[in-house]
Amino acid sequence: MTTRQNIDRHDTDILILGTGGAGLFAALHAQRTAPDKKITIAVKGLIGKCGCTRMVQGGYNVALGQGDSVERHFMDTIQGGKWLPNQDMAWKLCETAVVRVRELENEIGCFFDRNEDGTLHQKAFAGQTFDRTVHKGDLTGIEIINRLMEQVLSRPIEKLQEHRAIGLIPSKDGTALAGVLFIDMRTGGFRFVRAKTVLMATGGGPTMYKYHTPSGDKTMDGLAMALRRGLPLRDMEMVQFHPTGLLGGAGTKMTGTVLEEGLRGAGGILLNNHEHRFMFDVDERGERATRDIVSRGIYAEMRKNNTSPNGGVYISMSHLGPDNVRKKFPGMVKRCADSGFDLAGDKVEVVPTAHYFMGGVVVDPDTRTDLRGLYVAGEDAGGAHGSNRLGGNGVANSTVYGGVAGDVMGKDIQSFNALHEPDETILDEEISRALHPLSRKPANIQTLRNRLMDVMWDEVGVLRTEKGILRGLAALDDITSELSELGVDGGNLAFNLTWHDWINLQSLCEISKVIASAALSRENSRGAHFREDFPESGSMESSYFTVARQKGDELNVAREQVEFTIVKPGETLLKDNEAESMLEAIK
Amino acid sequence: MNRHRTHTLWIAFILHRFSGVALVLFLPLHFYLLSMVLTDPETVDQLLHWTKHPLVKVAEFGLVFLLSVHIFGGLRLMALEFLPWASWQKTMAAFSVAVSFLISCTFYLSAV
Amino acid sequence: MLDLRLYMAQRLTALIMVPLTFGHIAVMIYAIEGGLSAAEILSRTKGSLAWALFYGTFVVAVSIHGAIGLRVIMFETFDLKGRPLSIFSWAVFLSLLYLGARAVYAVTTT
Amino acid sequence: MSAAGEKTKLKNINVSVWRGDSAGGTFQNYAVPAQESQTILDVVAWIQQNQDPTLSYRYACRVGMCGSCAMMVNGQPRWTCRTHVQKVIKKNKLVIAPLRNLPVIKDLATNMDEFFDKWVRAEGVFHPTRTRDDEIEKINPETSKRARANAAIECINCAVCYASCDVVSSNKDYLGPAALNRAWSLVNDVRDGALDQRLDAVSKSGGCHNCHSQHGCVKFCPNELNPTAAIAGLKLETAKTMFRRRR
Ligand SMILES: Cc1cc2nc3c(=O)[nH]c(=O)nc-3n(C[C@H](O)[C@H](O)[C@H](O)COP(=O)(O)OP(=O)(O)OC[C@H]3O[C@@H](n4cnc5c(N)ncnc54)[C@H](O)[C@@H]3O)c2cc1C
Ligand code: HEM
Ligand code: SF4
Ligand code: F3S
Ligand code: FES
Repeated sequence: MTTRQNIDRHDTDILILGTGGAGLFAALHAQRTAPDKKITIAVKGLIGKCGCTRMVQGGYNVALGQGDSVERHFMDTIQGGKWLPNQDMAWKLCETAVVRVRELENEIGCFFDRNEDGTLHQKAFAGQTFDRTVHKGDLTGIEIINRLMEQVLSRPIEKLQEHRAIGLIPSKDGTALAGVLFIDMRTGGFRFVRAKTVLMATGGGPTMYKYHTPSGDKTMDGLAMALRRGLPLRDMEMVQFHPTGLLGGAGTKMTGTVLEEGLRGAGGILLNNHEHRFMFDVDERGERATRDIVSRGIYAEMRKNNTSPNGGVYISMSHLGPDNVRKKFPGMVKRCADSGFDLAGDKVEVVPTAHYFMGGVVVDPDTRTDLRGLYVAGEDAGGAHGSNRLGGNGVANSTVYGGVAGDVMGKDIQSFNALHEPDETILDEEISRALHPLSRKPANIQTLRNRLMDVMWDEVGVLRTEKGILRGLAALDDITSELSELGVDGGNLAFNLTWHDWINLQSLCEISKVIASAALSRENSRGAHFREDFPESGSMESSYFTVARQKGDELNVAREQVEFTIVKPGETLLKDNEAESMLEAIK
Repeated sequence: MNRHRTHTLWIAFILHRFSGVALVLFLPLHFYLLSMVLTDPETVDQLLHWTKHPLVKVAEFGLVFLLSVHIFGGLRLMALEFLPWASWQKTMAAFSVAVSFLISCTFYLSAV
Repeated sequence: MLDLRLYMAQRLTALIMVPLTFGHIAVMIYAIEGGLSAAEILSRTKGSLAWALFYGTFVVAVSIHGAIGLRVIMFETFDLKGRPLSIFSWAVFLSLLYLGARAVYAVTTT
Repeated sequence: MSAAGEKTKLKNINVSVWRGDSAGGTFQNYAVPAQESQTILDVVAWIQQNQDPTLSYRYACRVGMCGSCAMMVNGQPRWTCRTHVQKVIKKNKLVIAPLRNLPVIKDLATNMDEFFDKWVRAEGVFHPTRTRDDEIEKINPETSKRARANAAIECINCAVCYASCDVVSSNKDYLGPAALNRAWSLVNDVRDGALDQRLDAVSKSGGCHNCHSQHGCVKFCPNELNPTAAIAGLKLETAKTMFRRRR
């Protein structure tokens, strides 16, 4: 049996958790800012191959002039987030994206699509007033991550692959972070890595929903670790649903994966089982309404049982001409075909699917947190998007703030002279938490995970009510206590996925409770959060965001006033003569 | 055969390799035979006489076939490597085998 | 186990051999037509500098080409490497060259 | 639930899965309920979740983007998350083994380090000529160089090609199709500043000249890339430099 006496101990200067856009950028920037320091990058999967940045399809938002401006990008972000974003963070996001995209193209080597005149090609995602999304076909994330990965792999950076962070360990006196506890998944052994600065970039990921898009490795580990250390988490009720996830039945992991937004943009229609095109009953823009509205429209049909065999609705493209569809969306058509569906010629079942998590750790615009030595960037950090993230702002956010974190850690570390001794009690606690299931009788974990996903989908999903959320919270308590009685066969801990399934489920349960509690606390409807019992958005001037914090066994959700540090509701940064939307103006 | 190899162009590769080796093994023999022209002309004539035997004919046919398979296969490879990429690789592989067959048939027929 | 130099040598020798082999095959087909004897072969080639050059070039090319070819196979399939591999390659090259040269000498000198 | 769904549910697939680690292993048999929509990855996951919790494998994105899930399926290398069972099943049987040509960590999970080491060794890394303070270079997308770079770029480093190639199995130095394909993309990238370095890198003893154009890489690449053409391009380009530099 592993104990803290025989765990592997390891020291570094700068430790980075996760290799999405945030983690990889942080590594490159930290190395540039502090070339003499030892940098270690630790990740739950293989470097660059796990996480969601790689799954980005649509692209990267950046205002590159010619009629667009940082101000316009910023206003779109604030309006998209329904005035909840931390404005300083949103501003820094929009402003730095301009430099970051040049860095990606000029220094990292990303190969973005061009216009005929040789300039970057940009298109528009829903909710934008300008064609500002830079992309590489519809596989932008693969391009960004592959290029970043090459740069990181070719540098002298220590790599700990298939190392899963399970606990943030504070210093003895509790004033700073001492290091991070890992499971080396390949051997099943524990490893404690001390570091002077740690970036957490584990990428959130709302995979506690029955239908979800993120990669399988993302299970809210980072936020759960932060919660256990008592760090404040904001906007935790804000889960973004993508309206069209592929629905292939419960037996396939393809279920929940994204069918891209462009399908609806190009004229794809949504039908229920009676062949009725229902979206126009809900919104005059029909299928082209924003993500949240379409998701709610589909969800309402599902409630009325107007559903396809697997319980969703249909997307139909064939009226646009199968060959045309095949030509325009080769990737999507091939993906559907590989899993047995004919997108070009037939209807395909779809369902809303949990896509992105706006909530996260409270940080300042320099990625610093309340705990000295801990930095958070990317989807793990809350604030930049408020109640809703614009398509294309996700990868901009992770790359911008990952880079910021690398720079800031590189600078801060110059004054952090010594490594801290860890609080051994907490280290012990975290180890025994991970070992807990090995002493219980093995049973099926997936069944319980499915129950969690059903509960969250039904009670804390696209449409919410107080009653439902309370039911959800009660069910979460049951699931949590059942989990603690559920065991895992610990005969061989090397690459023991079932053990990790158990730990994943624990992280998901912990954060699900916070989502539900925050959703209960927000008694209005903003962006991704919709309360049927409070359908109004409330006044923008008195906008608040939720802050959740765990003290001992108690979870506390407070409301904090949004500070309009740059622009107030009703105002705009756009000049008087500027059109509200440049999309129409150009066309 | 391993299932990752069951495709035309892998078979073309192994045919090229096999024919190459066969040629290298045959050549010393051939050279040796020729040099006997100087040292031992009678044996040469005897041997050449022996080549009238049908079995030897078939063997010769095989050899010429391998030689031309190797040449055309080699030309195909060099075309692939040095000329602009074309998508006729499989056709070319089949073509070179066919032409080789033709040539060796001619050789065989003219020999009997 | 090819680097650029060996690769180029293999390809260049192959290109050189193409016309030579075609020529040889053509001659053979023609020769066989009339039934072949040692004397007949010799009467054609003896004393001909052209034939000496023709076959000489072929022998040099094929020795290089074949030696490199076998070298690759010995490395890939029989895991021969380092010095033994070099020795093997040279041995193949030299024996082919020796046997080939003897053959050319035999059929072209008077 | 559709009637068809009910019917197929009754059937079981015979699945043989390789179990073991770097020290060796054997195949183990499982019966997995058939579903209408079911990928090889689903089959493997079902076994781990419902029948044998000790089974190890790797995946992340589950939609063919990350290249983590490749395995040998009935003897052929495949991305398992995008391979429908119906497409590969033979006589109701599946044989699933770890990807060829890479060391096994456990069961179906391989160690991909050498694959990525070679990627870097082939100079599959961009070398900038501009900085973040410069304008983004204007590049006409229609130029032939750009088109060539583009044709080779959508690689997900899944190592399926690497597993299909017999030169990789017999020559442990050989950089392999994916790394060389990446190098070729960069050779055609006008923004890159390390052409000579890269051509040298792919001309060493494990370089592009070892490729025998077996085409397994082309046949199995799930993204329909053409590493053979890329490698042929490198061979020609390096051959040209040999004359140009007159060594
Ligand atoms: C299908 C899909 C499509 C998307 N499309 C777009 C788009 O078009 N435009 C856009 O802007 N945004 C898009 N997004 C959102 C975008 O991908 C994310 O916002 C962003 O990439 C998050 O980056 P990140 O670095 O924070 O996290 P990620 O890229 O998710 O990386 C997280 C990393 O942390 C690792 N990790 C997790 N837990 C642990 C642990 N316990 N220990 C160690 N490591 C751990 C993971 O393995 C991974 O390497 C999309 C998301 C998805 C899922
Ligand atoms: C006359 C025209 C010939 C041409 C065009 C030719 C072409 C080639 C080419 C292109 C290769 C490289 C194959 C690869 O890299 O996979 C090759 C390999 C080889 N050649 Fe030839 N060749 C010719 C004649 C010969 C002859 C006469 C011999 C016999 C001595 C021979 C023996 C070999 C061998 C043994 C190989 C190695 C096979 C391998 O690596 O798989 N070749 N040839
Ligand atoms: S070239 Fe194709 S098969 Fe090879 S790693 Fe890239 S995507 Fe996979
Ligand atoms: S399979 Fe291998 S031999 Fe060359 S053509 Fe592809 S790299
Ligand atoms: S799991 Fe990502 S490619 Fe299969």
